[in-house]
Amino acid sequence: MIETPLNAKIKGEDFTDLPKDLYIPPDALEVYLEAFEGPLDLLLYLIRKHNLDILDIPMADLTRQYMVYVEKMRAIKLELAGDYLLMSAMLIEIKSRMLLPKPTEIAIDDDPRAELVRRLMEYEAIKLVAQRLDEMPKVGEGVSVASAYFQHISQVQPPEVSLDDLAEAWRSVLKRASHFQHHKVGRAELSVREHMSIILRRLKADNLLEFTQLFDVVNDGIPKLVVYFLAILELAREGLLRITQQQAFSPIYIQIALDLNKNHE
Amino acid sequence: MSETSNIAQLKNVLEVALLTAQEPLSLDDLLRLFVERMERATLRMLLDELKQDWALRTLELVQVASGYRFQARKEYANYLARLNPERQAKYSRAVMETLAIIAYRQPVTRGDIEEIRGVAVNANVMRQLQERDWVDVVGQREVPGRPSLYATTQHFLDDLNLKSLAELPPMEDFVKSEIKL
Amino acid sequence: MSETSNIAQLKNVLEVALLTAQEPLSLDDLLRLFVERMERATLRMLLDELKQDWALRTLELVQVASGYRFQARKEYANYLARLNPERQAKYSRAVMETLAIIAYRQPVTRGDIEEIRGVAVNANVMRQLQERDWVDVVGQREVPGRPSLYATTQHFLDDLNLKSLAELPPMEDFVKSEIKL
Repeated sequence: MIETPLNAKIKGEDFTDLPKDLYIPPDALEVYLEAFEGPLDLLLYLIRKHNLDILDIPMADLTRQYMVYVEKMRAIKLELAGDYLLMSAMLIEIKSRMLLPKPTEIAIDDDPRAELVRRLMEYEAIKLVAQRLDEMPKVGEGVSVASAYFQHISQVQPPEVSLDDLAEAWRSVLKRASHFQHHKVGRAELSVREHMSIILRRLKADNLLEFTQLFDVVNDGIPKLVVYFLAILELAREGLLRITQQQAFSPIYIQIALDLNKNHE
Repeated sequence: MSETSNIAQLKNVLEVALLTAQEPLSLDDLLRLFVERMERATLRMLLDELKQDWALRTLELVQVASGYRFQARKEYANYLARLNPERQAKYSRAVMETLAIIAYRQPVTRGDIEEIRGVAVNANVMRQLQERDWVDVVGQREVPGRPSLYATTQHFLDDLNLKSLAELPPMEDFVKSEIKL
Repeated sequence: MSETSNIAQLKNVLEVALLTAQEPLSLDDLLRLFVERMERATLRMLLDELKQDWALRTLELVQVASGYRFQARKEYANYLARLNPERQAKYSRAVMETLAIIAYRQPVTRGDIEEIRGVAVNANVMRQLQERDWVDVVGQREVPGRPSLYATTQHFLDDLNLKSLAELPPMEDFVKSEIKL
């Protein structure tokens, strides 16, 4: 098939064997060509098959061999040949550029083959890792994951409520009851209300507390002490607790307001 | 010579197959695991032993219509349910407004809430808030009937990521912005 | 008082969750199993112990990209393969090379892939990879036409038993790997 012997140099040694494997029975050709993933794949095959040095590719030989394949492809599977034809053009261009007279010292970057070599090397590296990825055990193919059965009972999670939801609800309460326009709840009032609840909780536990016990003068700052005091006054005003003192300067006691019929101020 | 030389190893093969199978495995499925011929009686005996081996563990080997499978013991169902919780739909408007009133006006009685909302408070609404541990009773108002006084809990603050009620959005701004003068 | 009082019980809950989960469970997933707060360091320690407990057993506790899972030890792969004789069809070289380019060069456009492979990328190839949830679109390159940028997914790492892309087989140099001097 191929008249011209190879004239490739492998590590300085002449390589002149005729590549016997280039002959493919015509009926097998289609299958054979489909084994190549594209022109780069075919080039790599040729380079490997003939032990060419990828860093010093004999362009004339490689191009010639490549063209043999492409001609066969054209004969059988024209639509496959598009990418391959583009590569033929590139190979011929590189070959002709190498024939041009050049300065004695050529930088490696100026080698017309540099781009082709880079692409071949990159593609080969990808080919190798693709193979390794293919061979790795995968879930469903060599890796079996534990999947014992369990009775799924659904546990209903309570709804999420955000501050915005809450503010929105309060807003709609206010909106509906126009007479609540005077309810301007500010931060100060909220802390008073919070402390009203806190004091009621403590009185629920202790029943009777000395006035001073409610204040942690050492740890609470002035604002907090004031809030406690306001909370006590507000609770008294709403009739929720009773403040008693036996006589002047004796301890002041706070207790839950008792039944109205028994103790009335 | 034989691929699986002892009982422990045979049981291991059965165990790993049953632990990783997505569906129950029939006796025929399980026999396929072994190249060498195995009597069904032998297989049954091995499965019985495997079942015993797991008797005190987290899974149990059970037989269902289509074969054998490992399944989580019942006592773990509640834990496993937490992995894939189903979120309940949002709270009703009644629940949210009641919560807002308790948060902003606490301590309040049910009567206070009804007065503000203008409608009766459904017992179910209060129950939802108390079950969530967002609201509790902090005392009684000393009026006839001694109605309970409701307030929000520490847990409510935690869930809403608040240090104190003072961090609730103040409503002053709202009133100002709504009423155009 | 506490729901899960001792280490053995905590480990049992983790074990049963991991044995029944079909997908890897992250630390966050696992923390949801417990009502009471648990430090991540504690959880890691428990997982480590659990791994030790299973060290000589049929499954191993492994960590992959999206979390922890139990999987059959390698030596059982041959047995398990007999259970499902109809093996998944192998992917074509075009699919595997495209996957390799996306894995090692991500994020890449279809144009990048075509440039490296030297041939047009068949739409079917990309579809196969996306349907397997191994590859997805992570953005667009800001050039005319705004081509999609493809990357591998966490699921790809999980399926290949990897914690991160750094664990992919190293890409070898053409010259080094092939040419023996």
